[in-house]
Amino acid sequence: MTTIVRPYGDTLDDGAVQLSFTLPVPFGPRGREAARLFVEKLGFRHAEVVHAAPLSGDFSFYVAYGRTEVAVDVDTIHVEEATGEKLYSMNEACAAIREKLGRKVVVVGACTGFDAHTVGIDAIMNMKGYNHHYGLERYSEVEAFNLGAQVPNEKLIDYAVKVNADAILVSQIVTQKDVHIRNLTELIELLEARGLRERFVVCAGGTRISNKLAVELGYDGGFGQGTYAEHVATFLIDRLVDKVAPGGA
Amino acid sequence: MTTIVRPYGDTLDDGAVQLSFTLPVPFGPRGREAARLFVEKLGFRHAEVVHAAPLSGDFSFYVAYGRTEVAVDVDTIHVEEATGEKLYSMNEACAAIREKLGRKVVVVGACTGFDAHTVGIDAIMNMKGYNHHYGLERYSEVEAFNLGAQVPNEKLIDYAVKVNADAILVSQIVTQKDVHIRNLTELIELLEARGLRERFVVCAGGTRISNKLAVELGYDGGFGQGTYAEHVATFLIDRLVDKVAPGGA
Amino acid sequence: MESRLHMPQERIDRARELASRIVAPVQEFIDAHTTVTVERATLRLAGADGADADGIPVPNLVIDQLSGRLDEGALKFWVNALVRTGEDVAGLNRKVAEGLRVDALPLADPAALEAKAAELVAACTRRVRGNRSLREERLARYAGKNHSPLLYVIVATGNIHEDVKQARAAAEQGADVVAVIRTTAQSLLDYVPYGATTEGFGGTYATQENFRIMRAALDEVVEREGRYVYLTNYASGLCMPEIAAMGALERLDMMLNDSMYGILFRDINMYRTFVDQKFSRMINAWAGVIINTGEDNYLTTSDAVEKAYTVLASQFLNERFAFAAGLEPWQMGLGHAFEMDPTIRNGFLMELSQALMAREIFPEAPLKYMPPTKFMTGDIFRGVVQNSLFNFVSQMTGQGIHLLGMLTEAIHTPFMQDRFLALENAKYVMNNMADLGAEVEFRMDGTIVKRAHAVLEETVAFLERIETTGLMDAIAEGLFADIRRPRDLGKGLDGLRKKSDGYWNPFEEHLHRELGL
Amino acid sequence: MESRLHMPQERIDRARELASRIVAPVQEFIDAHTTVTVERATLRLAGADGADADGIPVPNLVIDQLSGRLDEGALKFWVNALVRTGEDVAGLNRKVAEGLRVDALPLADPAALEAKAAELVAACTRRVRGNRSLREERLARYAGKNHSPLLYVIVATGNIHEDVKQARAAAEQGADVVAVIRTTAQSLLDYVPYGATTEGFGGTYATQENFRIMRAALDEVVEREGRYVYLTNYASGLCMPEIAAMGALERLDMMLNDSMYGILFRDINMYRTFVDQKFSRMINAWAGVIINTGEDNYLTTSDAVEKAYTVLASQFLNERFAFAAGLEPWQMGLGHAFEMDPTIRNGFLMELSQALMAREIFPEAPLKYMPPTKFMTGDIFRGVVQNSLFNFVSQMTGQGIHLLGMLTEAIHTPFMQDRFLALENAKYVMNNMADLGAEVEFRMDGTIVKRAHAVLEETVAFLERIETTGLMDAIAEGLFADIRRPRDLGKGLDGLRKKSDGYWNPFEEHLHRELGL
Ligand code: B12
Ligand code: B12
Ligand SMILES: Cc1ncc(COP(=O)(O)O)c(C=O)c1O
Ligand SMILES: Cc1ncc(COP(=O)(O)O)c(C=O)c1O
Repeated sequence: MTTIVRPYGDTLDDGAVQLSFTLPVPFGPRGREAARLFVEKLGFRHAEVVHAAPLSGDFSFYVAYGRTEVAVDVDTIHVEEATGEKLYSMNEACAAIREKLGRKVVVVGACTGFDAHTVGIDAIMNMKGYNHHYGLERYSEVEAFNLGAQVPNEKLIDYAVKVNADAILVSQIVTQKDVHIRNLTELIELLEARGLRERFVVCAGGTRISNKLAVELGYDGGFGQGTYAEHVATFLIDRLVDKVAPGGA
Repeated sequence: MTTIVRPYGDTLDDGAVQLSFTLPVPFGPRGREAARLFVEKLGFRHAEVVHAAPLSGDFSFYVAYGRTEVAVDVDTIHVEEATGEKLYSMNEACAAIREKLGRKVVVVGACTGFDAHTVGIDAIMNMKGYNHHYGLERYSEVEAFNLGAQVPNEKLIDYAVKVNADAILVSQIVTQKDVHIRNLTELIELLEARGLRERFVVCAGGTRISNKLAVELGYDGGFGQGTYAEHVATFLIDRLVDKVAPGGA
Repeated sequence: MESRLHMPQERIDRARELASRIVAPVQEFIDAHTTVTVERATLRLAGADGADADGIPVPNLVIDQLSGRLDEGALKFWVNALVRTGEDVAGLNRKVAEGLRVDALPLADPAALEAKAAELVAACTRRVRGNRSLREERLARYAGKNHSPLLYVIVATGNIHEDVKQARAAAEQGADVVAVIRTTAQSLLDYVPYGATTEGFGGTYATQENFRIMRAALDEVVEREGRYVYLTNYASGLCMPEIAAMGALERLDMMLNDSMYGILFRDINMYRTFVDQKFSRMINAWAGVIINTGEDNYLTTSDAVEKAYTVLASQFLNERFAFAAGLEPWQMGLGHAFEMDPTIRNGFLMELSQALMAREIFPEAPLKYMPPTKFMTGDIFRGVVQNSLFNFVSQMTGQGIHLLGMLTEAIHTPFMQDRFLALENAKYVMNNMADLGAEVEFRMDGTIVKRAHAVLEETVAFLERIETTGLMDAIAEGLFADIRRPRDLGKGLDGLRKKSDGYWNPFEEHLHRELGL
Repeated sequence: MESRLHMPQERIDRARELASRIVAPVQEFIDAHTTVTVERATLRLAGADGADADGIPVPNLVIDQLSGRLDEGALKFWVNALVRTGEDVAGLNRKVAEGLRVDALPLADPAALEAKAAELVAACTRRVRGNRSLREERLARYAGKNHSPLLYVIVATGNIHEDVKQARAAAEQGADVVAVIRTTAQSLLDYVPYGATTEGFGGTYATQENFRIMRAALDEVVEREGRYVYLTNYASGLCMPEIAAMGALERLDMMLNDSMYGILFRDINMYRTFVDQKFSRMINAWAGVIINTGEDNYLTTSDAVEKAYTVLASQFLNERFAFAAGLEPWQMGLGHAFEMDPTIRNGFLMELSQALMAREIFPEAPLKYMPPTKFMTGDIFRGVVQNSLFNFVSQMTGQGIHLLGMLTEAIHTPFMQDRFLALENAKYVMNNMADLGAEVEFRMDGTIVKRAHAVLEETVAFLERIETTGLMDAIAEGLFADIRRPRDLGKGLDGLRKKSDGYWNPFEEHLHRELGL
């Protein structure tokens, strides 16, 4: 089946989209026309520049609305989130660990590289958690080590080995110039170089991280905005159980 | 020469553009991915959906940023505005009329069809004008008749014939479903059918009118946002002088 | 509520007294006249509906047959036709659509007519009362679920089915009121189109079927969300009473209904509008509908700083006309607007002042506060800021009905996302500074207090001038919105009739009784 | 200005007294110590500059040679090298970059060293005084042209040449202050890179050449627009005094400089930061620079409603440390922020309360007010509204330095258009409600007044606890921002030295004299 969809303004398939952008062109009729042409070139018919303003001698700003025939087929879209709809609550997770693994799960987390945005990893790991969802430290069956900010990948791996961790959690918030991609890739390469990749379940998280991206980069799972400890716990339990009894349990 | 330009975020040629749109798809990971794919299909690499929200069971809203290679060559852009940079002031316009035409210029204006947005045409024609620019009624060498709102094209032509007008000014503000195009086209067709097209200088104006559009529709000139009576007077004088002494004066 | 602006009550009383003196002579004129649409509205209340093969509505077909005898009231002929043909209302509608001439049937015994009319009035009353009590019941059941002020959005796709999607989404997002904007120029049609419509410009035709479709769609959301959603449409134009009648029958909750809007902003003849608004307002009053007046239009046409007094003056006049039509204060959604040039230094203080002034002068009215429109531009981001300040003032001054500003106001009628963003803006701002108004006091010598006093003074002076001139001549001379509307020009004058001595309208009589007029 | 919040002066005085008692013992520690960066800063003031082939800066080369003898002060060896080699400063920079070891040269006669040092101090003083008077002259010439509060934007492309384009555009659009944000983690480098740079993440390297390039670019705009544009950079980190020195030499006008930020938010050792901040602040004070403290960081890390008192407490401590370094009140850009969850009912009232409280408690300080960041999301349209309310509060409470909120805060470092839209938002709101603050009064029993009193009370209690514990132990125990920083951990501790009795630093002596310390 195919379900072709287009943007919707006020009539099905009108293809209405709002855009704004800056052009390195002085403000004036020429700039305005350049902006219109640019929007047309993106595949919009009926490109309308509804606002133009000078930003400086050489730059000008535009707001435009356009209508396009470009469409996507939503039936071909398959998005795998790290977890399904069904999540363990904290108590369920602990029960599942006791029952299915029979030992505590050890988790090491950090905000790596030069990234110092700890609020995200803290939200997942710290006692008090986030938005009334407790963090992993509060899980009786989880031993959680949060190494904090700006931890080099090397050091994180060393620590994980030291405490014999089941899982490594990495947070990356700064994404400018794709620094997060570089940093996340480096961790996987280091693990592989040291023959440790299979030893841990490795997860990445952050505002701009998706499961898709993380998996592409060689992680077991990825977690973006709106993640709570429950998501991570659910994912880890499933993976760890799978490691013990592949495919089954 | 060619001067290729792309949108600019914070680095030359980064091609950064902001978009927002609605998809007729329920809110959720699939919708988000559909939004991302849609932006990619428009020719953006690095399409990022930075915000998603449910609008109702079947619709969801997205804010995205993308980077594109799509560019325009500004050197090939030639925009003809109705007037150049140089405008007559009210006094200069009146002097020019006296000197070059030797008689008063008669102008008839209206907001035609079902359009009742008179503020725009009033801004051009009424005594008090707009933004401290007097309207045509105040020009001692112009006789201005403002027929107001919702004037049928027929009636406007009849009136222009009756007062022996030099120019007809039409305002069209409502543009939904291109009603302005239909209405503006009808006026030109009526004039042609009655063999009157060459008798008048015919101008269109309105928020979404450009000189380009008006000329395409068979008008002598078109005027958009930010027009003052000086623009119209300058344009009319040039055209009328040209009619008297084509190419010269 | 104690006055935060220290408004002089004596000047307010003076303004009300002037309004009453200005309206009185107009009211006399009104009571002596009827119009084609008053008659058609009466027929509609009596059940006339449908259209012929050319789309001419049944009420118009009837009126057209009667033009010479309209001064007797059209209902007589309709009731007579029912009696003579023995048809029920639906059957007669069909017959008339097929060409039956009601004026050709000999008149039956007056007592038979009276009896039949009483039946029709009773049937209509049952329906309207049913609507009214259903609304009251739902409002009571879901009390406290609506926002205060009520968040009001418009839909205007031109297609009733798209409108439904948009309205549903808005209602789910928290809108309390949905208004279906009419297509450009419907107000100049001297008939109300029939059936569901999908083609409009800048709005959707107001038809009874469209009303029904939207009411049903919103009622679904009402039950699902557990919050009443008010439905609004526009009475104004050449068919004020008819649309009011349709609104009463289909449970609309609010209607745009201004005593002078059609005259000034649609060039409708003043006699016609004055007569029409009275009848339409009586119907609104009876149906428990909240009217929305159109003072905002003064400010989109003229300057909001200079012409603020015209708004207040118009509110006093609208209030007076409303009382005369039996509306209660809680039904008077008197209009005003946030329309000052945003570049004015301290313009916000003046807006705040005026909104609070209106609040204090009309303490019981659910004031309808209109958003920035004229100074909205294609800069949607600045537009969002303008709307925030508007939301702020509205909450701070306790407005009743808050029409949401759209970031795309200068561009197109709202997209679904525009409305969503508007609701989000309002809900955030109004919740975040909810009780600010209750905590602040204003200095006596400041702009806020002084501006309100000055506007009231100008209003009183303006009303004095109108009283001297007479309302009709004042309109003719262009005292309102700089627009001159001579008495005998404008659309729809030919639809005016002086009532004959034998004028018979049992619905009008019923309304008078019910409203205690 | 009379107190609008009726703050109890006695409690404010008590807080100041506590701050002074808390800071005193730390100050004693500071005065007995120096650090590698204090020494490098001294060298820089004396003219040390440039880098070797590997990019190691000359000041670092010198320090590395001296590590064992740093407790005597590095300047001695530098001055000695000048005397011994007969080179001028530029020549010596070149030689050191090529490998000259200054520690290898036998020490010259102390009088010769004193004389040479006096020359260097005089040269440096001429330059810094020149900068200072140029700034003062321009500010006087263009008096009244800046906004109040000063509108402050950041640029952070990572490339100084792109930064220049962005800064210029912003300045042309009305920005009063341009801050060049540093690349991620520069604050953890124990050296300052050399030369113009084009590669940074989330910011651009702070280098002296970058300072110079940006200053020159902004000065062009200053003359063209007839308005002074303040240039800002970050002193904080492992090189506080060096960057302050560079700022003094290149006429920066503001510098981020907090007495504890590095400890808490960058895990820099506390001894190191305390010593560094003092020397860097003396330089700032001397150069007429306005410091910006970092209290906003408490609220991005912890909850803004619960932890408001940590902000006020930190302001009192920053003020005390600032006085101790010779800063005048007009140089104290004490920080605070608009960081409450936007969904809080009446959150706006609390924000308003706190902003006004800070204003009343530090009446002479040009308070630096930070925009919403933590609760900004990818919903740029709601972001615009959050920024509007922030702009509103700032204007209403008379803040000094207003850091503009970006609609894309949750997405990327600002695009050129983001900054434009932010300026447009602020200019519109602040002009439109310019004098609102002067017209309103707050009820004694309302949220606004009560919240301010409550926060002050909590602050006094918190300061009492710190006083009992001692500042260093309080930090170690995690009393600030729930972050524990033990005394002997953290970066940069190895760069700390106890001053020997023979410690010689004529620049420090000069600063003490000039600042009357
Ligand atoms: C708070 C903050 C700071 C604080 C950080 C304090 C702290 N202790 O963390 C301070 C002030 C120190 C700071 C500094 C900087 N910041 Co900052 N900061 C922010 C801000 C405002 C909020 C981030 C936040 O806390 N969000 C709340 C948390 C809960 O959300 P989250 O991180 O997304 O986490 C959730 C999920 O992503 C997920 N998650 C996250 N990590 C992980 C890990 C795992 C394993 C899992 C399962 C899930 C998970 O779960 C969390 C809960 O749901 C953002 C802007 C914004 N509004 O997003 C900028 C922002 C992230 N910062 C930015 C920048 C550039 C910086 C600096 C580099 C600026 C500079 N040059 O000085 C510095 C340097 C810091 C550094 N070395 O990394 C940019 C990044 C731009 C980009 N896209 O690259 C942003 C977007 C601001 C901007 N527009 O410029 N910042
Ligand atoms: C004021 C206003 C009204 C007032 C008009 C009062 C009046 N006397 O004019 C009232 C309230 C009556 C009104 C009603 C309606 N309006 Co209206 N209205 C506006 C509003 C807010 C401002 C327009 C305005 O006055 N701008 C100021 C003037 C000075 O600008 P201007 O018209 O562009 O004129 C300048 C230039 O364009 C040019 N120009 C214009 N005409 C001409 C002619 C010539 C010859 C020349 C040379 C130059 C020229 O010069 C002028 C000066 O620089 C706009 C939204 C907006 N902010 O733009 C909506 C808007 C135009 N209205 C709109 C709509 C849909 C309606 C209605 C149809 C709604 C309805 N269904 O009821 C009605 C019906 C009116 C009708 N029959 O036409 C839509 C149009 C959507 C679209 N793109 O089609 C808009 C954009 C609002 C919206 N977002 O929905 N409206
Ligand atoms: C009172 C009133 N009626 C009606 C309308 C719009 O009606 P129309 O354009 O259909 O005449 C308005 C619009 O502003 C109004 O204020
Ligand atoms: C006082 C202070 N210094 C410095 C910074 C940022 O510095 P960096 O990330 O370079 O340490 C901040 C940022 O918020 C700050 O508040």
